Amino acid sequence: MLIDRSKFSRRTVLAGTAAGTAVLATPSILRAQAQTLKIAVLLPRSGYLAQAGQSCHRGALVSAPVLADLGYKVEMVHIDIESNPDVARTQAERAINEGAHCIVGAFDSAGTLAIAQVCEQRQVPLIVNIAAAPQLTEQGYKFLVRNFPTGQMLVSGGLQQLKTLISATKVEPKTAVFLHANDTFGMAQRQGMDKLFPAANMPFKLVESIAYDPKAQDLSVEVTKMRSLNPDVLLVVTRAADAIKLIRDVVRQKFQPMAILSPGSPGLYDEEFFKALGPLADFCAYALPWANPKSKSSQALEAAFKKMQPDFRFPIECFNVGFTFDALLTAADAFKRAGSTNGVELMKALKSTNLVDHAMIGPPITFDEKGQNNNIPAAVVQNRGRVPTVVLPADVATMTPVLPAPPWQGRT
Amino acid sequence: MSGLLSVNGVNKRFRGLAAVSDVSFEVQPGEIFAVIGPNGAGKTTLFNMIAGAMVADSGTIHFDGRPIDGLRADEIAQRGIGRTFQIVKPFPALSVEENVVIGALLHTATIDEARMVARDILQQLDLSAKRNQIAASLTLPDRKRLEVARALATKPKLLLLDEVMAGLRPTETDRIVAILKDLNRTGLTILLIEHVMRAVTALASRILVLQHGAVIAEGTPETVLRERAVIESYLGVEEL
Amino acid sequence: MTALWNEIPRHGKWLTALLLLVFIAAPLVVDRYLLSVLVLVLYFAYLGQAWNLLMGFAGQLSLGHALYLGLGAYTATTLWLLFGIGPWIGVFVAIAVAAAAGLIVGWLGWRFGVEGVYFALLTIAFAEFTRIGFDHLGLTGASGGLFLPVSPTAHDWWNLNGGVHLFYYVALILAIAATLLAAWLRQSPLGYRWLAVREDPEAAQAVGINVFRVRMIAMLISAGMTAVGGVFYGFYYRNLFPSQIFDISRSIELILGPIIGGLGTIFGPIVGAIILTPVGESLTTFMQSSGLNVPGAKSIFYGIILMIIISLRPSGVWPWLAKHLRLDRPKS
Amino acid sequence: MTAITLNIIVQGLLTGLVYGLMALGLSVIFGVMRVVNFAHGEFAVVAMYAAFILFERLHLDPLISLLPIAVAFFILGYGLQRTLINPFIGRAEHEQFILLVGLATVVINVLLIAFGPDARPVNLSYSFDSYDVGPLIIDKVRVFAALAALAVSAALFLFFRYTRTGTAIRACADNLTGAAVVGLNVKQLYAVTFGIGFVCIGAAGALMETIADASPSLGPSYTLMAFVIVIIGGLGSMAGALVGGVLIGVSEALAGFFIQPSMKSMFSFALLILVLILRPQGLMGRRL
Repeated sequence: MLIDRSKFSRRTVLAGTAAGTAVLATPSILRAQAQTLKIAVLLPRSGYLAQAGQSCHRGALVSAPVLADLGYKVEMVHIDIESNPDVARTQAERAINEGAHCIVGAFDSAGTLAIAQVCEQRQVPLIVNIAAAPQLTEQGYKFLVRNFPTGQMLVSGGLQQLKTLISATKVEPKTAVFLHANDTFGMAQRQGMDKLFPAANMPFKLVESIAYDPKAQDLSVEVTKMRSLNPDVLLVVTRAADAIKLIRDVVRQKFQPMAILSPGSPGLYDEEFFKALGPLADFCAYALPWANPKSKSSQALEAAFKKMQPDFRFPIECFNVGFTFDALLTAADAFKRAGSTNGVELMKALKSTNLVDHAMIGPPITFDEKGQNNNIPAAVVQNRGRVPTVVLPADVATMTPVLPAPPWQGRT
Repeated sequence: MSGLLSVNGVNKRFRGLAAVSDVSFEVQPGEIFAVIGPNGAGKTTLFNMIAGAMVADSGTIHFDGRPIDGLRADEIAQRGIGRTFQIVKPFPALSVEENVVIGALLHTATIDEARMVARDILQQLDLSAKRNQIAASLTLPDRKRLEVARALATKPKLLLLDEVMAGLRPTETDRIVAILKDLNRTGLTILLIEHVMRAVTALASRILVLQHGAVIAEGTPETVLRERAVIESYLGVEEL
Repeated sequence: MTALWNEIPRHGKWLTALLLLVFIAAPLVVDRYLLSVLVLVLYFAYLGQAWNLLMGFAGQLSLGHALYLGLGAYTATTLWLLFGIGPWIGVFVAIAVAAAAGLIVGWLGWRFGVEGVYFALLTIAFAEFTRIGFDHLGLTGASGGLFLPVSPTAHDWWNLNGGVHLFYYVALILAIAATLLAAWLRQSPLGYRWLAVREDPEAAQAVGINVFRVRMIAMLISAGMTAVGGVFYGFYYRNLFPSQIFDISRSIELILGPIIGGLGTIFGPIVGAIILTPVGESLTTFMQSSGLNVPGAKSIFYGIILMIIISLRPSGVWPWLAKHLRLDRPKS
Repeated sequence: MTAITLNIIVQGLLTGLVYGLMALGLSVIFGVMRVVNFAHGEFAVVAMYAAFILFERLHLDPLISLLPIAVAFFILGYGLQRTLINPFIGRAEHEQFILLVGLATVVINVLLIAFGPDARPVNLSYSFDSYDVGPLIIDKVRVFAALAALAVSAALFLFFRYTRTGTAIRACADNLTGAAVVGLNVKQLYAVTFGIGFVCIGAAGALMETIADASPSLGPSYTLMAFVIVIIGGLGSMAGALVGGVLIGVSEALAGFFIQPSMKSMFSFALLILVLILRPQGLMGRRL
């Protein structure tokens, strides 16, 4: 009896393990004659990057019908990586096991790098939608392409565009202070600034660079510090929630710079930014790659977005949505040309990408031998009437830029 | 200063209140020395100072000819003073044997050796049958004996016993008394704080009486227990 | 050690051998996804053992082990990146650095009588302090991160560079070694002293145990072992960010396993890791296949599972499991 | 320069008072029950969302809605203690820790699902106003929030000092066995204490909503901040929590201004380490 019982329990344990394995293991899929490209979209939709991750996710959702209309045969699997590289890594493995032919993702650098490891070993292409750490394309990955600028490219394009903005609006700022979040993205921008600003020949002088802790509860000290330096221009690299705190304290402290500009970072145009600040959000300007209001794909995307995501505004989300769409489009296009879902062949096709019509402003998408697209120009976008509006370059602009920003007090 | 333990002019105050004032005495090797006195007389404070759990404000304590005041409790234990606690402190989640093994580790190099020592001591204290029980599951008398066993396992020259008989039934008290007598015969010096006079008179060769932190009498049981001050302050409320 | 093995009942030996065999043979059988999950299981089992030495044996609650993890990871990767010193040598420097940090935390805490919850919060403070420090340390790329080059074709194990199999077996060896070390320490005089100090510091002192020293040794070993886990992490992921590796959530995730598995036991950390990591993964899979694919839903279930386990099995799953499998030590 | 320094000190002081009120809840709960509420900040964020909803739906200023929120939080705290926390009273710290970490995880992710990841602001008519006091510029919301925090703290102080229940709770904290012996219903009092701790969280959360914007990811950093403050001030000391809050507010502000803003919380942690070593019971705590 005793022996029986122990045997029984041993067997149950084994059975339990087997059941556990069965839950984890998934049917392997015949890949050979796939007619559609199966793309796993890995994004941080919960955890501390949830806001951007969910925005990109909406981009992936609305891309599906647009790609279908364009005649691409793709199927997407959406996976949440919880802002956690461990999850990113195992989920990438799982997605590939379940038959994903390529992966699109993953908004931030840490998660993207974890996925890149897996893709590299399994020879499955990773098409980066958004992630700015320059090392992504410098570390030596052979199964990775990125249609997104590095921190340095963002800054270099940003400074160039800001220069045009200043000359176009005929303001004459003398000094500027640079404020950035001390996180991966902010640091990449800072390094770009340190390197590029001295040679950029900007019309104003950089008085000081200030880093702030993205986990800080408020920014009033930071603003006081800037106010004491009294620059004409605030150059900022922030996340959305911080941008709100920043502008609020700038207004409260009656600090009136000529312009609040971002040399290539998001943060000044999220929906929460507009909701919190109302008219005070207007006239902030940022030099960023942007959805091309005059491109066909972009218009199709906007139409689909309006239909499928009525609670959200396309002009606000078009940065995340556009880059995610372009990444998916790049993958779908490569599949069409390769005629195969084989990773090596897909990768070959990806490297020879030459996509003329895409959502974001700029010349055709191409990649260098490291997998980086070096031709992603920035546009100048300014908040006008609570809508991010392209104001430069003139050929894609829908309004002309206005600077200096009108005083805070007069706004209604 | 020929004694094994000599306490000289020790003082301890808590927030201005004298807990122990100017206490001096000597414990000779091989004797059983008892400290008695009413509650709050400063017995446990005195004990804690000897054992290193508290530091005296002034005065000196010598053990085996060397000063021990200011040493930490573990250093004093290493010098050869073992102690029990008034409120027992076994290692609750460990077995009875493991409790004693830990004591024995003070002077043994390996667990096997310590286990041998522990088993001997458990045998001596009638705890062998319970050696695999978890200490937390023991009854109070057993726990008290476990305390003694653990202290003995450190092979002390001097054993400090803080009210090991309190709360025990007379038969249990007699058993511990017998055990302590046995131990004393093998050469162990014992300093005990006790309320149970039955045990004190049966064991002690000399008695020190404390009241309000000060010594009011010292000597053999016969002489001390006849002193008026002692009877008035203490024995009047306590039955002989 | 042999005595320890002999103490395990017969069917327990079979089970242990079987478990070992399963883990050794796993790469031949399971697919890459499961293997990557198993790497995490072993990694957390290893870290759980390291943390369990300090908390389960010596009774000191550390909520800041990310400090040693991060220091280990950064030390070894920086040595390799900047000075070409390989991880197999760098790991010793990493151990030394983390152990030194552990000694500082322990010394500052215990010398001044900081214990219990206060000590736990002190460990958090040190980890956070160091995180912000590394956010500003230019040598390691500050908040921008530290990156190791990737050469996917190279399989040079001596530089800890290779495929999932290499890391799987490294993690397996680490987990087994940590378990053996923990078992050996548990049966050593030091282990007994740890337990004494955990159970009652005052009584431990009264039997001649130097409480401070014994705790410091636990901290030294625990921090050093955790640093080795950090080195593994650094070379497995090949990139490090202070905000990730030093984050308080790292400290928390590595202590869940041993607590859920069974604090102060040898197999608890392993059981905890075997339960928690797959539960997390299964939840993700389940959420996706059931259409409940709402971000955050998985974490809600995970949180509820934690609460249920700690309510039903406060001393962990392993003691309960051992009893039902008749693997607990025989009461003679 | 001095005017700016003074301005920074005043701002830090005002913010610190609100932080102090939040930490007060943690302190009260620990002081009485010896439970460290590791889900503290997460519940503060729940209160921020409550203030947000009441503003959106009923246009209630958080300075007013903090009253109903505090009441609701009392009930929430009371209920939580009765159901979830009570079995864990007196259990090992790590068990309480796992329970509350699990709870915190649930709370954060329920908020994420319910409200999404975006920050949710309350736009008051005076959100952007400030007072000019000589050369100083002081935010209106901060002044109001700090005053409200002081008022709530004062009310709690009076409650503990002058009401029967308050006295009984203090008795439980001082001597649990004694309290049980004289016939106090400890279980009931514990639930009330937890409720009062939650009143602090609720009120502080509502006030925080006027200064910051609700978002699920704020939770852990608030928890951490409350710990730092309470340890510095002294776990279990009411005045200590406020003093700790002000100290952290002011020292972070000064460190941020004179050294480097991104390193300002490093100074809080350094201060915490210093206090733990030099005075482990905290600045105003009783001996350990």
